[in-house]
Amino acid sequence: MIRYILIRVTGCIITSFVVVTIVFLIMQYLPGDPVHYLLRGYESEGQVEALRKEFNLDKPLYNQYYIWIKGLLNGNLGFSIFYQKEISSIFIPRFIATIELISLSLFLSIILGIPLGIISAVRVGSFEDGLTGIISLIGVSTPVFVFGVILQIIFCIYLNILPTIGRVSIFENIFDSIKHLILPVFSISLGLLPYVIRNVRSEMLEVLKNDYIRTGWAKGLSPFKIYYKHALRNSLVGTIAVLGINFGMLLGGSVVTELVFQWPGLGTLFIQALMSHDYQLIQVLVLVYALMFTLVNLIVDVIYSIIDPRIALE
Amino acid sequence: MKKLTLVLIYCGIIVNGLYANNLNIGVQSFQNIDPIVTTGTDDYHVISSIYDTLIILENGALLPQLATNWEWLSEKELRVQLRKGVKWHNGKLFSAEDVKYTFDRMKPYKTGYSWFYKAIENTTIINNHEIVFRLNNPDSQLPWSLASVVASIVPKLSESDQIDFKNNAIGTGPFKFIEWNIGEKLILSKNSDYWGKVSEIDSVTFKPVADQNARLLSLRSGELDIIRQVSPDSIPQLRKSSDFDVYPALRHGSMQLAFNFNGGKWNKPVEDPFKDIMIRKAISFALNYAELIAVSGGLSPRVYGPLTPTLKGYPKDERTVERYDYNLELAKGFMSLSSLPNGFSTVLMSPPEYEREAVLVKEHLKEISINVELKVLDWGAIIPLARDPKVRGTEFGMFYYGRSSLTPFPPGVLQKNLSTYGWKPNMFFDVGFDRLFGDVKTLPIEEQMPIYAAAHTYAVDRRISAWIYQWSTSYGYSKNKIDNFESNEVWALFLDMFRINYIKLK
Amino acid sequence: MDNLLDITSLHVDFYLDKKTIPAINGLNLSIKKEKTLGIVGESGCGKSVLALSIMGLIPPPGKITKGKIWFRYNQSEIDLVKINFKSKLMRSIRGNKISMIFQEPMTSLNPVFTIGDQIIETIRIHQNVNYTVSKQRTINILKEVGYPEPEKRIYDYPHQLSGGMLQRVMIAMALVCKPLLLIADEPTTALDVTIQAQVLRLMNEIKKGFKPTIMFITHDLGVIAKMADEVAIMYVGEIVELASVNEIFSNAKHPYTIGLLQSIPTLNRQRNILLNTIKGNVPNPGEIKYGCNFYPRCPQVMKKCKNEKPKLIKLSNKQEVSCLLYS
Amino acid sequence: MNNNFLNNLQKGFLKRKLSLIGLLIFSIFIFLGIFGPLLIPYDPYKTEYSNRYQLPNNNNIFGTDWAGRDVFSRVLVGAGITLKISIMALCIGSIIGGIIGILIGYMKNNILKMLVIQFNDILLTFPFLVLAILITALLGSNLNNAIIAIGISRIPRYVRIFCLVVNSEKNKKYIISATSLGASKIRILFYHILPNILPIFLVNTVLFFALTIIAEATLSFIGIGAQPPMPSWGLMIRQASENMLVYPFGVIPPSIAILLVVLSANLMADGLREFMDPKLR
Repeated sequence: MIRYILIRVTGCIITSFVVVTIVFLIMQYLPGDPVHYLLRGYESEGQVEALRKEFNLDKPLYNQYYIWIKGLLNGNLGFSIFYQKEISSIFIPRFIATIELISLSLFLSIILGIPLGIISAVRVGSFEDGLTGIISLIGVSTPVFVFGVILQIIFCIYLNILPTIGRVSIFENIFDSIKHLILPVFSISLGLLPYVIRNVRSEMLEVLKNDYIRTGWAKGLSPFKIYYKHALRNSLVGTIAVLGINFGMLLGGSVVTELVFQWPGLGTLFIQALMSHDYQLIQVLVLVYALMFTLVNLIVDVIYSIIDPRIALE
Repeated sequence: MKKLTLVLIYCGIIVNGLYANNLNIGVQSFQNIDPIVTTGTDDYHVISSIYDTLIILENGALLPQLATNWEWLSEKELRVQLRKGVKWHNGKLFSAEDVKYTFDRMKPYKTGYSWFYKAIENTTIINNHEIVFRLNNPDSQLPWSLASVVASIVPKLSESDQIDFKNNAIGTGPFKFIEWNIGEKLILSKNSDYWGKVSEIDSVTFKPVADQNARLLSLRSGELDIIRQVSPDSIPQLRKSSDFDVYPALRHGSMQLAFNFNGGKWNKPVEDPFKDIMIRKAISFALNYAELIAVSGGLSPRVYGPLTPTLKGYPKDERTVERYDYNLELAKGFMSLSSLPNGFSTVLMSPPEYEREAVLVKEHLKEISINVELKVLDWGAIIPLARDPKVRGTEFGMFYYGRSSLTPFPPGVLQKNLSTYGWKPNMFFDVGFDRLFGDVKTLPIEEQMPIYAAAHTYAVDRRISAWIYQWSTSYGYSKNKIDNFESNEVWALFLDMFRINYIKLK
Repeated sequence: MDNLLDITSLHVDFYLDKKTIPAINGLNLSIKKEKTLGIVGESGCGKSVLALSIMGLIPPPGKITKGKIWFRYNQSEIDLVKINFKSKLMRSIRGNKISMIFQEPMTSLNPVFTIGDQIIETIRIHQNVNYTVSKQRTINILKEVGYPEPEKRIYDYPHQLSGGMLQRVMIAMALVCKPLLLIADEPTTALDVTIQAQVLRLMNEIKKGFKPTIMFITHDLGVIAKMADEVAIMYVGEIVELASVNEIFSNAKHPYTIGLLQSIPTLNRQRNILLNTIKGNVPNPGEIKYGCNFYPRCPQVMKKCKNEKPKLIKLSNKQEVSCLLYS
Repeated sequence: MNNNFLNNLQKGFLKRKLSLIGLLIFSIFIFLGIFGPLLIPYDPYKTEYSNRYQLPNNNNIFGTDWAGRDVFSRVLVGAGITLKISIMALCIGSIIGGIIGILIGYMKNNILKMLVIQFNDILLTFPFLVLAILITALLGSNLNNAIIAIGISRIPRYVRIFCLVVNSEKNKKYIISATSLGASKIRILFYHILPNILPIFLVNTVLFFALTIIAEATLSFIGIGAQPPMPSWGLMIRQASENMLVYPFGVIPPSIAILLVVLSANLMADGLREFMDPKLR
């Protein structure tokens, strides 16, 4: 187990280095120039060149790469040209914000998704089943930002009961921070929920066919125990796998949602960085996204082996 | 128990948030708050309220601030007397040392707009309250330059209590820096022992909100009291409403459709259509300026040339400058006289913020059979296209953008349009102007004026660009909280800023 | 009345896309206390359906359409058909008063829980005792079914055990609440011969032990001989002969029973004689509309068999048969 | 337990009906995509400033946008654009990805195969959307680049799927027997393996079609996809949402359009799954 995790972690690290390199190479060919974005043309003779020199933009590729990697290894994420700051100082609060958003959405879609999935699996073909099916179909078919915009129109323009945008830290004012969280979290979950429901449903349908479910009935177990203890635990493996795969989708969705709701997270930072051609910042962000994805999938694998003893991690 | 106390603290915060008269201002985004590093207008709002400048400019006139008075010793020497008894936010006394430090740290004039003070060779301290600026060549505009926020005076701190001016600030200004959570908010609070008029606002909270609608919605819901850049189409209804109003802060510059005299690779038969003044005139008459202004929010006055009435040197007699307005017949007439009577196709480049106006321009030019392809690029991508000697503007034929002058004097604007200096959105060169602007600053102010006027007329007559409206920034604010805005029209860096301590609350 | 279970005119139908198939039609049966009733029949004759209908676990699209299943315990009698299969009452009976051993030990245990948990669970839903007690009981019962070193190995997962072991666990789980009726649905078919023997021995010990009433379903007359007191021969959802073991093996009456008996391989038979079988094969339920289900295959078929349906008639107090030969 | 028969019947029926509806909507979409430009009542680019922000009326069925352009015409033309985008991105993604995947999968296990698979897995660790955004930014933001970006960022998943499938296929008994009968590699690939992976290809293609439409809309929404004044649905939503305070209705038509098309694609995918074995992925 431990050995397996170690192997995987080293795998992650290697992966991330390859990612770093890819990203770095990509960056070098991004059109546009951070310095120009910074000055918007209000520049003096030679100022641009001077700045490019200062930010090492004039150095040859391998040199820049070396500098950057060296920085990373010393735990220095690099320097954001747009903010004119150490990236680490910008990055951490944004990271926390995004994690807050993503984890809550994940939590919500699991909390809602599993019971709904089970219900529609148990009452296959019933009205509830049909309804859930159609809803989740619509959920799958709607771009996240459309959810966002429509939610804004309903709750902020017409009803005017929720704040449109922004974030309030929990340690500042719990009620406010929750109010700010509701819409973004919902619009992300709406995108993810269908996948959870559909998967739980199909897995459940498979599992419920098994003999040990019949044994469960024969033992005199209550339906609740049957579905939520015996069947669910067996069907979770597949569900978690899907969550692991769709985590990427979740991340992507979070970028757009953050944009719609002006959530001060990595997504907004990422777009800002792209717009301002802030190379090092983009590199760091993409790297982080890739890392998050890999790590989550590692965690997923570990959870497997906990849920299902038959899966041995070697 | 701990939780409970926390909750109590929150409640405390909320309550005094309700009763203290603090101001919530919605801006686009912050970079950093170092006066000589940043280039973002939003940052300068913060800077201008934390720091003081030596001189301040109000409604076109220079007034003393940290400097009590100033005089030219020679063409190249300006002596400045400093105000006594001014305290920094950290309690230390303000002295000539700080001024010297401020201008020394600008060298080598690389970062931000510090190049603005290239003319300053060094500063010598006469005594604690007197300092002399020595210039490497005469610049009669220096006092005006000193009035810019970029020249905000920062304290000279001892090694022990150094701070990073990018994330933190100690000034002499009407507001103290409290805290800044990146991406969330930046808080200032009143400096009660300000040497000048103490503001009636207790604290100011800036919230960066990139999205226009979001800003507007939060203004409506009362989360914000002032917002920068109201989304244009909502301006009319906001003005109608009884609780809100919009204030157009005019900039020292005009929106223009610049023509690329270099031509481009797409129109082979004739090398570069925009060398033909007939075509330029045709276009200038084909644009429906009313629509363009309306789409931009309908607040900006129409201008006909590079100079705006707010700039020094704007022609005294407006009749000397030709006026051109939407007139399709005329446009078609000019087109038929031009070298390309059956039209041509070209590329129009525009930064994202003017996307919609660019779309309209495209449609207008269709009328005179000019087929326009739109290219919406951000500044970081546009400028290389315009300045890179290899490309030299062959990527685009027209460029829809706005320039504003960093001083009340127009050289910047004019040079961008007319001389070889710097990067050129329109590849028009006239060496004469180079010579002219080379030493214009050395002349005494009043002698500069006619030159500017002449340049203005020249540009308009030749239609170097089609000028559209005076560039402005719209500020939405809630009438219930704020008395009126006009009183705050203060020169800072661009004209489209205001000083928070001038705001009158209800 | 010493019958633990009385099944009267039970009909179970399966609804498939178009037609409905009568898996069991009009079956009457009663099981005496503390006796072992063997139920024999070829696969697909409705043995398992009978068992499941007692448990109230007929899988969809199956359904009990008519009939009653009277179950008597502590001076009360309940009709199991009436009760909803999810109802509390039914749950308190299942696994507690009536419990069942299934054919496939490999798949009949939940792979993601330890066998210990699964038995303990059974105890704790039926009797309110705390964890430690129920764990102790589990260990005891596992000892009784001859499960090696239960103290340690109750933490094993099903996939770590052999078929025989799993079947022992199943039996333990079935017996742990001391049920009145134990239904064993072909408990040995999935196991290889040596293990079969062990399991059968175990069952016999259990019989001697705390005398439960057992309903032993199999297709193997040999097994029946070892286990049962009474035997019911089933053919296409009906009971064709019901008699005590000795009667069946000494003088079977129904041609089908006779056929079955003749098809048992025995050691003391000369090599050259072929093992004789019943000609033809089992008709699908509901295929034969009129008359005796068996007539197409019956060696002694008569004219009336084709259109007259035989009833179960009592020959002696030990033997009932449904065949027109004896009416 | 009880009326289960009815339930099943209803379910089966419902399912089939749904995927039929999907097919219907989808074919309408294709039709409009091809012939839309012939059906439009107005020039979708013609601005008429005086008549902006009109709610639906007799002249403009879907109303007009910020520049007074007829939204109905724009949505119709948008269908064409969306169709074009999706097909092109599909071609890039599925063909390149498919070919690589099949070849790699069919390849004998060797170091090259391992490397390719490893690299592919690394690419898979980029979230699809993030990758698409990145590549678009790299190529310079306009529609064609967006298409290419979407296509490229889909390749890894295709490679993954096909690699796995072909791998499992080629080790099946019938292939082995075919080889032992001396069938050539090519023949096996085309006569035995491809027919068997066709269903998977189909389902994935349909799903990816849906995904593409969403991705394009998203890129345009962020502002790095289609360039104005092109009536791409995503761009329309963005511009509408910019003015949603003045004219909220503007968001509805393009959103509905996207929703319907993607929905129909998903319905069809479900239908296809129904007919083929459920354990596709």
